[in-house]
Amino acid sequence: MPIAWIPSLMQKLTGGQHQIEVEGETVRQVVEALEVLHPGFKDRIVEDDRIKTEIAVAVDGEVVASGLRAKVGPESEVHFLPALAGG
Amino acid sequence: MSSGNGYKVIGTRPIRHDGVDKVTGRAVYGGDTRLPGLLYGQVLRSPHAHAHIKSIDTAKAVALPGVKAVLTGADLPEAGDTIVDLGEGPARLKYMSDNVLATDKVLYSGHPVAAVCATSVHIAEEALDLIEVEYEVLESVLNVREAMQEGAPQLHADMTTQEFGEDTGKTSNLATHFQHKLGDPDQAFASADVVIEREFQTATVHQGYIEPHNATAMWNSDGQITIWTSTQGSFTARAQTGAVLDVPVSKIKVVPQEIGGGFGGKIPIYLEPIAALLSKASGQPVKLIMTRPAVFESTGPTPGSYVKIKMGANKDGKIVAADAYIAFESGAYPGGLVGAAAMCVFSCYDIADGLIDCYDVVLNKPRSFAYRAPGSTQVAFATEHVVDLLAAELGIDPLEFRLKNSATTGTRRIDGVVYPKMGCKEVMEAIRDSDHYKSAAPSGSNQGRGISVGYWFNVGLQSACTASVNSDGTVSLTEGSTDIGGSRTSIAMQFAETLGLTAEDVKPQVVDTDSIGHTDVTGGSRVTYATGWAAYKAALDVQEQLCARAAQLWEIEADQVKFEDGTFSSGDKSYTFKELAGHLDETGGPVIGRATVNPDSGVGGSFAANIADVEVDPETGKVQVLRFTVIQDAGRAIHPSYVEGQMQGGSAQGIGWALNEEYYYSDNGHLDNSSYLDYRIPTCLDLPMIETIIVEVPNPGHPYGVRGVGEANIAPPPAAMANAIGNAVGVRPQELPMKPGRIVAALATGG
Amino acid sequence: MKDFEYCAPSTLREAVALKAEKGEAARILAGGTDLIVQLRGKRFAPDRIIDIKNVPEANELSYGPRRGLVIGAGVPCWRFYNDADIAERYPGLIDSAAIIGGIQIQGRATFGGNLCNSSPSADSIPSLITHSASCNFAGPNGKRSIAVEDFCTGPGANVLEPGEILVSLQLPTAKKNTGCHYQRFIPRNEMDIAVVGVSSHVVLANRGKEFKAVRIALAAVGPIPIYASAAGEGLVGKTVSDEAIAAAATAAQEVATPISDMRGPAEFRTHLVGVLVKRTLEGAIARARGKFVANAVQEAAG
Amino acid sequence: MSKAHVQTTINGEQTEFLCEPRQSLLEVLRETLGFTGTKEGCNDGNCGACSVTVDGVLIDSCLMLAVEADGVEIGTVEGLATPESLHPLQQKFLEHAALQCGICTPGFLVASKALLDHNPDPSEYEVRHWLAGNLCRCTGYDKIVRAVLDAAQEVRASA
Repeated sequence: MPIAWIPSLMQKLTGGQHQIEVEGETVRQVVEALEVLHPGFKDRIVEDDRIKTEIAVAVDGEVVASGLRAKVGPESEVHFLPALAGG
Repeated sequence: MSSGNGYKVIGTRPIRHDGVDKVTGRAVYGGDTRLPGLLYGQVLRSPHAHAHIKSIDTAKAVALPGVKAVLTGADLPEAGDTIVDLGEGPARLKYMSDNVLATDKVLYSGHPVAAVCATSVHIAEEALDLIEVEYEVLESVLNVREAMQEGAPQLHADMTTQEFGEDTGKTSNLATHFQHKLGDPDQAFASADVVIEREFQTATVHQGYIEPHNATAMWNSDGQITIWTSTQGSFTARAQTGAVLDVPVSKIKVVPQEIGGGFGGKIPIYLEPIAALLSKASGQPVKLIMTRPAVFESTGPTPGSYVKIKMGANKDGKIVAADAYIAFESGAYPGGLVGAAAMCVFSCYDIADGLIDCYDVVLNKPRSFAYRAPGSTQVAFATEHVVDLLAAELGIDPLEFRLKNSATTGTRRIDGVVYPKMGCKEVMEAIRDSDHYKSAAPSGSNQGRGISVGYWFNVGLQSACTASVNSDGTVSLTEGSTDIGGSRTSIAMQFAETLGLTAEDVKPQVVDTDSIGHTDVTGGSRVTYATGWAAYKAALDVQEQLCARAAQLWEIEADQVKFEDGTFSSGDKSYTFKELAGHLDETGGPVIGRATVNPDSGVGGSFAANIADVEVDPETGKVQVLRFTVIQDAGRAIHPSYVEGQMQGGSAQGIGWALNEEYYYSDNGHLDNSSYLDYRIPTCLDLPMIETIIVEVPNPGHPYGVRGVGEANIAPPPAAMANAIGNAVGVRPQELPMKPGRIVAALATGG
Repeated sequence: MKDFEYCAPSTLREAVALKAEKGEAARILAGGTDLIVQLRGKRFAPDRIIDIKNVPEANELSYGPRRGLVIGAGVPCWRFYNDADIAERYPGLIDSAAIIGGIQIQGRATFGGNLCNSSPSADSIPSLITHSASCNFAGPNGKRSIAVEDFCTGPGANVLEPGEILVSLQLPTAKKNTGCHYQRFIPRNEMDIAVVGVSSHVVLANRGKEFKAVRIALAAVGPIPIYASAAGEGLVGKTVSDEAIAAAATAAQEVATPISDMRGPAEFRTHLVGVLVKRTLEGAIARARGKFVANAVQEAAG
Repeated sequence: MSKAHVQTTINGEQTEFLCEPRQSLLEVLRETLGFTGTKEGCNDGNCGACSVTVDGVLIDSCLMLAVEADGVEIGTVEGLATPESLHPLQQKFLEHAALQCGICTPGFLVASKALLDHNPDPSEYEVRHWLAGNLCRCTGYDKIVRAVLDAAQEVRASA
């Protein structure tokens, strides 16, 4: 199962859990699964059915442009990071 | 000509396609735009760092003969409370709009408050003097730690701190707080044999591009707006301008003119909406060129910072724990640069346990924006200093210590991300193997050598290319990435390589937003990577279509045609690319290849390193660079000369940042050094030749292995310089710039 | 910038009449490298600009054994810093001329303009003071001369009457056993304004072992360029030694009254006065003893 | 104010123009005469992007009034190449990749030409000293200095 890494400032929501294994083949499914386990999670990450603009999602170390639709493999790691500006 | 890497074009050094225009003065930059009936605009800027605007009276300016229109913030559409991401990070539209023209408040000295257009630039300037603005001056705050304190003058009454998607509801100058935590840092520090903690400060510095911002606009009576400008991203400029003007992007065409440097600073818009509205009001095209003081006072510098680094290591030389506290000055409005700093702060090392705690803080300086590997330089300065101290404390050679702790493919960073294939260790090994490092360190009195490493993760984003095959066998390649440093050629070379053409056979062209698919900014070291990839895919598209044309001519199936070494063949029949291009009219007409990319994976980060030899004049505190080497992983150097150029340019900027560059504010928040005279970027006479070593650890995520090289090179120089100064005179500065007076003072007090 | 009337008189008489007519509302244009920047910055908004470059007296650059060196107020730096004779006789002057701005600025900038701009940080003024230069004025009431050290009265202010024009600078004949050296401290290697500038001028006696006459002047450490007379006079009659030089450096520091600004903090500037008095005295002594001490142009030429 | 009538020579061609006394040579070259190869970087004499020669002397055209140009000969970047070929400096700048964004390039070329006219065999230090009034933010100057030294050699060889 993919592993979602929980940002430290969101770990209050997950009872201190850093990493949570959840079912899912897309980022959307991972987020929905986290919402079931820890209600309120989705609202922190998603707005208007999109990843919030101030947040970026990385799958296996790479920030994905396709957001909630990005594919997640069975061994994947999903990270939630602050969105970035480049030079 | 062959590069010896198995490629015919990649790795060679052809003359850039836009070169002749640029050495003859014929290339048209934004400021060179000339149109019939052109009017000239000027912007009135706040003399105060923090004030309420009580009233603006433009009547006298309007009455001045020659003045055609006058504009204030009230003329901009009401900006709703929405968050927009227009290619330069997320921002509140209200903030973006207010930064173009202030409405209720000015938040920094130089904040635009009104604009004028007239038949001459001088009349426009005279008109500015006739605009009467009444301000209620407020107390200002200019330092990140002061701005974070309770009771500090507050810039935005309604701004509440965001903590990773959660609104804390607490109003202050603290815009954002977030953390990354890996493992158990407290326990890891407890187990360390040596722990070193230091505090660092860096000044606000500017990108310093030589070409001032400019924009020329024509707002036609049918509502179509054309904007000629120097921008790092024509589509981003279009989107931002559309948002501020509340006009659909389809109504705006941005024509990217040649751009005289950007380094991140020409991603945001400043003058474009003003030029458009002045044109709308006057019915004529309007050109604005920022004055040099305005460029410094009002456009995106990179954040000043306060950084605290704690690192612990074992006796055997392994770094076991690391903590960072990073507070960035985002300027007048919240920014996103501290997030990047968090990803870079310990990026060069394999550390199992750590905490990175980050703060984005508003204060009365211009809104900060990206500057070459934004955020990375500030934190590399801090980390690389502490790494040197740890090595010294443990009695280990600083390079050996870095090699022992190097991050590598598969290393998990403290922000949780696991590295794909990357070249950190290879870059460190290149230090060890370099002529410079192998030569004896300078041994004169007050001379010393320092090393450092740094990182930038690079980005992917969207690019588009189209390629029309000409009947003479050449190809016209159109793309949307504005070319700041030779990227037309590095893109064309990838296209040429794919089709077995020469670089000269491809004619690359940067076109306007109506003529190519959406292409994101020239930034994030992404152009040679992503637009190059689009060119590669467009070449494959051309190849496929040409195979079909050859098949038609030979009356066989397309899959019976193969393409190799620039030749289409089937059995004993063959056409060179050029030969086949001559038969397009008889096989269905023109061939146009096209491709778009928006990579979700495969962006390869780049590491860079420096070796710096310096001499310090202990009486004056002045530091001379005796010898300087820059090493960087390019993945694959498409055009080595321009890769070297990026590395040398980033080095020079980093040396300037290290030694002299800073925003110098008076106590009332006025920028005192808003000129090239007193904002001291390095001159020719301040630098030695800059030696370059290109490391190539190909990026498996790109067809040619490219990693962007534009940015990582600015991260290590200040740290390398500080370490060299420390080794020269025994005092290792913790504050940038390491200017002469500061060095003398440090030597006098022994630290 | 407000528009103005531009006049380019070809005689001194005409120039004086044009200036006298408008007084403060007319400004003199020599090289323009300060004036044009100041007009843009709205420091001045004159009605009339009088370009003196066509006035023969302002274009004079000549040396005579009795008159000494005459530098017309409109003579740009480039015209004299490559002149081997001037470089040999007045090396300290060339030190200054070769570092005012870059090559482009030196193509226009004049010592006369640098003096009339009366900036405390002007690179030419300490050298002119230590060379005992005088300024020649012309005005509606005729001509007069004063010593350069008496010219500046405050930042940007000087003794010129509203109707007067600086025509030329005059330096006494160079004497044997004389050396002069100007150095400034800047954070970069070019293109900066002096954080501190010091010129030292020495006449040596007793086969170069003893100070016969010494003049020291300082830039950027007070409201005007400072003639540190006591620092120089204290050396007269003394044997050339590190101790004597150090005492002069301390004496010069005592008359420096710097401010803190973007170019450096006050205490650093005072410290630099000591460093540069020592270095320029050593340079001046070496030159007085016939040793070669390179100026910026010669340094570039290796 | 009435406009002044100025007669001058630009790149060998006699030219006349009208200007206000407050207009700089840079402004008139660019906006009135269309010589936009001469660039504006700072408008206060500190970047060298507007370098031109006046009677062979290298200057910043932002610090000269256009009215002062009466009767002088002005050289701009547009005058370096012939219809047949680039000037060796231009060619070497291309070969050495001595430009990135290119905005400072015309100023560097004009300044370098003035250097070689004045000193055909400059040392690296002399090149750096001479060009210190020209700022480049992209290249770190390395490739510019190499291009000038290489061009100097070529100019000497063909002299």
